[in-house]
Amino acid sequence: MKIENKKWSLEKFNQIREEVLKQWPTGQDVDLEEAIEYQKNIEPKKRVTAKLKEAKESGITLIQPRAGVALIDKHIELLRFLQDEGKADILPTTIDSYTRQNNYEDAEAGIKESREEKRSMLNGFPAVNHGVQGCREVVEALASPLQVRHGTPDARLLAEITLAGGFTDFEGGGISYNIPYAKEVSIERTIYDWQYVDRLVGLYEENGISINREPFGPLTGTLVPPSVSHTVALVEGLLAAEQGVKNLTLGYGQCGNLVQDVAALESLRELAAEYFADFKDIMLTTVFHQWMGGFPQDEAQAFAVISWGASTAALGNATKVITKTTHEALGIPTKEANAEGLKASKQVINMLRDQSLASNDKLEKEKEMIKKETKQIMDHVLELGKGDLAQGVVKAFKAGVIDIPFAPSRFNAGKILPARDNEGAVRYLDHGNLPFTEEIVKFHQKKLEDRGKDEGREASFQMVIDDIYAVGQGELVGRPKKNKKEENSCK
Amino acid sequence: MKIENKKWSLEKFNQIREEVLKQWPTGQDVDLEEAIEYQKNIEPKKRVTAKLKEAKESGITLIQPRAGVALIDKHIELLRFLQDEGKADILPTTIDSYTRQNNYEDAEAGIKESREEKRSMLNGFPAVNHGVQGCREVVEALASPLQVRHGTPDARLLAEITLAGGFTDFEGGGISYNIPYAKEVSIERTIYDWQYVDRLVGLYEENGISINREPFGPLTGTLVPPSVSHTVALVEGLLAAEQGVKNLTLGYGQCGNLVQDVAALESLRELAAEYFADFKDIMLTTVFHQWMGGFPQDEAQAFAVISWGASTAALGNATKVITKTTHEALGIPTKEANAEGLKASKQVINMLRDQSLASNDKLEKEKEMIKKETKQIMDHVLELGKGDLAQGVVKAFKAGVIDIPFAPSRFNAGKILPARDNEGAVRYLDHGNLPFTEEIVKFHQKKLEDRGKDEGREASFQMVIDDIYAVGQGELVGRPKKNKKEENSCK
Amino acid sequence: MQKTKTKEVQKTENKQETEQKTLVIGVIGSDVHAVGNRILEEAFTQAGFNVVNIGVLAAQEEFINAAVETDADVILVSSLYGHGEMDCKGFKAKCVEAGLDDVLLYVGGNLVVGKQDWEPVKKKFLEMGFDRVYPPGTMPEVSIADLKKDLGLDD
Amino acid sequence: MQKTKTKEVQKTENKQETEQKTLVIGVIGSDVHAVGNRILEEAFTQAGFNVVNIGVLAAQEEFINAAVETDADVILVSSLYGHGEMDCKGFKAKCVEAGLDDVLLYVGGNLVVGKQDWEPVKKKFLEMGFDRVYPPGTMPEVSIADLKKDLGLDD
Repeated sequence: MKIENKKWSLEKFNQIREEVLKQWPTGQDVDLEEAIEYQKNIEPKKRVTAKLKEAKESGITLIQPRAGVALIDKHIELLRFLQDEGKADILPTTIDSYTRQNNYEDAEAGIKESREEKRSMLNGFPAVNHGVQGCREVVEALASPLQVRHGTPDARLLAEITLAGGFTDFEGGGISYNIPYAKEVSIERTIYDWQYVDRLVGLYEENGISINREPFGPLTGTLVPPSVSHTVALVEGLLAAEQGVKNLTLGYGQCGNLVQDVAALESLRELAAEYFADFKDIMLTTVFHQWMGGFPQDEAQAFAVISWGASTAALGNATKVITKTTHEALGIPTKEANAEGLKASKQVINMLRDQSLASNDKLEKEKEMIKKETKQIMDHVLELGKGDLAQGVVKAFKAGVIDIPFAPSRFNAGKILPARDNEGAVRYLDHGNLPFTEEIVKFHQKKLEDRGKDEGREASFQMVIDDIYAVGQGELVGRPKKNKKEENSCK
Repeated sequence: MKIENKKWSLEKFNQIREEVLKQWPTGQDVDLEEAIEYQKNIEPKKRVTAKLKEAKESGITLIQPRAGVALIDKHIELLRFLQDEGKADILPTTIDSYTRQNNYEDAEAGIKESREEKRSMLNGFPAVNHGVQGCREVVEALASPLQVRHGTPDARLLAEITLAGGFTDFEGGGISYNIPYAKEVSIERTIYDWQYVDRLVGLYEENGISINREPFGPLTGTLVPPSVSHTVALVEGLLAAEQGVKNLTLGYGQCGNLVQDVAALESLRELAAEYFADFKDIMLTTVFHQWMGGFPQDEAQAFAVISWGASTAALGNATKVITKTTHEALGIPTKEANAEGLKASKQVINMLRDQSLASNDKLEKEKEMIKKETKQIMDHVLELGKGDLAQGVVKAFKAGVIDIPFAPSRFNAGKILPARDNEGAVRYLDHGNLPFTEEIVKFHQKKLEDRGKDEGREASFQMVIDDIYAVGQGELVGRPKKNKKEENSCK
Repeated sequence: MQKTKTKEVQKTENKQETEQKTLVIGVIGSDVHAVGNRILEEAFTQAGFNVVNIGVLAAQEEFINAAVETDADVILVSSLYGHGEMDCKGFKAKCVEAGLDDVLLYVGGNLVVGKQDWEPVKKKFLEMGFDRVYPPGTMPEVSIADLKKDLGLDD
Repeated sequence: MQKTKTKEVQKTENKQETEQKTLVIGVIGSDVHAVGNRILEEAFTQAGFNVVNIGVLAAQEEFINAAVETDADVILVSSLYGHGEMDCKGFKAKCVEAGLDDVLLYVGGNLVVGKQDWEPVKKKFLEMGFDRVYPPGTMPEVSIADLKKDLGLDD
């Protein structure tokens, strides 16, 4: 398969489309012309794009949860609760894991079992199985706009059905929904399949229907350095824009250090302004994901993690924040716990609405480093692709020039190793083959050496493990146990 | 009564002491020599001073709740829960409101009714009625150090009994426990009575027993500008130091704007270092009070307010934070809710342990203004007292040179009116008779005009009311309703 | 909107022409919460009432004396510190004794120590002779609406 | 501490001299949670086991094939995404069919969708033929201790 970053012809699109719609019987119900008419009748306040635009202009941060269950009526009940009780600004529809693997048979079994067991046996809404009409039932039952959230490497049929079903926002991308979500799917394959999704969105746009697209920012959600996720966000955004996407929300997952997180949000906006300068009529917004790593089991402590995430989103002026719940450590939350995460987040966001983190030397330094790192990777990717971004990305993954920590995919080099520095910012313990200059490498080395000195140990994989468990155990930086005991005893 | 800021003679102290110990029968059980021997046997880890010292040196923030019930066994049960489940670093004993008014008869009735009704009919622990042995029962049952927290204008007998009872920290002062807590008690009276308390603490110190003293920082807890509470903290600290107090924790109550709150904590430390320069062997620490105003009734929202308070305490490097609970809007919390407030706070504090708010122009400007304001008031107070701080304070209250907003006392001028600016910082809408220079007055005026413009209204008492209700209703700045509706509709 | 005026409304309107309704407000017992008290004063005054504010730390007798002296129509008792139950005992009887049988008694705030179900608390205070009982967090608008209704004032 | 060695312990020690115990680990079904899997691999290896990691998105058959090929002593199944109950159905029977009757079966993670009491969940998986069932948030140390106990290894 030879891919390139070039807008697909309608002919090519339609040829593949025929196959896509045959992947599951419900595909036959998708009629693009009818779908466009249907979308035209959705009022602006039920469109994600309109909501994002207003939030961006008035400088507020919207809140959105994750949620999805197997059956249509239960899913509506759940979302209505999050809308009315949780006051979610944007509603999600999280897709179940079988659908994400295009395993519609198991999804169908899950629907059946859910009916029998009278509880959801699926961890999300199997939108493909429910089909266009099922999606429309959901959309029509709610007053707020809806986004599809998933983790599907091949999301072509899912996009066809949900967009025809009235959803106005579609998460994912050829990197962010492959490398963290699949083991055996090549990067060529997913970039190709996501060009299809983006071309579909482009077709809607060309017909006057604005659909938002959101590359999945947090990737593996585990100590991902900002320059890694920024690179993926920019790449996926640029690939999408080429196919005609006009509304993009670029994402970033909280690392936990306030200065680094605000620097990440600000640098993401600034990098995007630069990289998308040629796309004049594009709307760029940002989404901040509350802590994606392990959560404390205790609900009061979980509330603290949620609130701190909301604080950072507000101080960093994200357009939207994805909220977590106090059941995070225990699995999929009840609707009550989900609404509580929303309410806590909203309280913080409203209280901090008029506040930002003021510029200072540390913040500027962080921004400078993130931007330099991201540009060095981006330059190299384009170089590898001889100017073609899509080809560059494939080669970059092969060479480890883009590399995502802790990803399951065998198409990911998996050579980089991140760890926290002494203030909790995520640094490169091993930068693998990322094409960084000496300045960058030394910056990170120095930061980790400082921590190592403080803890009386070498920076190693054990430090990384300690960091991964830390938040769940009530800390940000995973200090060695000996050190911890001393601290406890002298309190 | 002629008061002056001069260390009391032992003779004067002992003369008054005789009367004090007669105020209620339990006073007769206080034997200072025996008490000193008892205190000598309390191990360092059960002394607040030792705990504060270690926290200050290692740069961590301790957590402490408020709690107190009528009966000894129930009080022990409550504190043990907060110690073991809530992991409180310092335990409180909050005194009931009858005891605060020296109304020991009603406190006695409350103890009796509590036994009969099998629930606490008092909002705190009536330490005077329980006497020295009752206090020792509590102290001995717990592994963590204990502080007395109250709001008692005349706390002489309370101090005698609780310090003899093994408490190692005593909150309050002649201003902070009068003006916000009494209607008809003169400032001369309370300064005099608190000189007694401080002299008593001084006597313990002279006998090798370190006792901590903590002026009550938040005052009325309602839109108190930092320079007002800083002035009171410095004045009470200086009066205490004169009587021989060696360990002082100066307090500040969260206003809600991060920059202002961190500036308040930093300027408090810097002002204290300056004003206490002559007292060489004094230990100065700080305490930050989580939001003292109206809370949201919703518990998730309350968790957010608590967590934001803890975040500010950590970023501002307070030595201690007083935690709130999710039952705040509903009255006195259950022990479970109290422990949850502690756990949420600890999670944030641990996560932010290694982070601070970096210096920036806004922060420096805030600090500069708070310090200028405080010094202008302090200078004028000393001038009024012709060099004597105690006499100056009495005259300052008469003249409104020290003035506490929303205080019940008729000895307070009540002329100043605070309101939030457009970023939520507390400013002087009316500075009354505070002796501010033109520069200061204009600074505040400008800030409030900016907000007024934004809201299309004049700054007025209505703005103040809106601000008082705001946090309880999920905002920090109380915007006019019209404005709010528009914001809602355009979301 | 046209409607037939009831006798009561007619009477009220006449009364309104000649006099404002008088409210005695205060915070009972050893309670020093002054902020809400000040806001209530402002809100009730803005709503057109004659407000007699006896402030915080007010004994039952102070409420009653102020009501007698000012010929008050309503006494509004606030209690924010949890001792309300003890502080309000026998209040109604003392009012009756002082000839204030017709004076409306409102009470509101954090009336008991600890988190409790609201309905039993409300019932208890109604049984103690109060005409209106408000939970924590009640906005002034609510009591103003009740006052107008109970006093037969046109809104 | 001196103690009489049981036959079992003696046998184990002999076995230890000649071979490491082999564990097959993986994340079952359509689950892609890779982080914990990588940490378990590291922790079990450090604890002295021979770890065969079949990674995420692993079918029942992959676990069984890997166990047969490597003559494994234990299969440890992780499931973090709530579908564990569906994904593990019939696993024990398939193991028996493949001649893995004696292989220990451990399972752990967020095994069901939604917040549920742990005891019924544990019971269900024990009935499904698993020897050990771990709740969310279990630290590697816990399963390492159990492995040593169940395999009769001296700590």
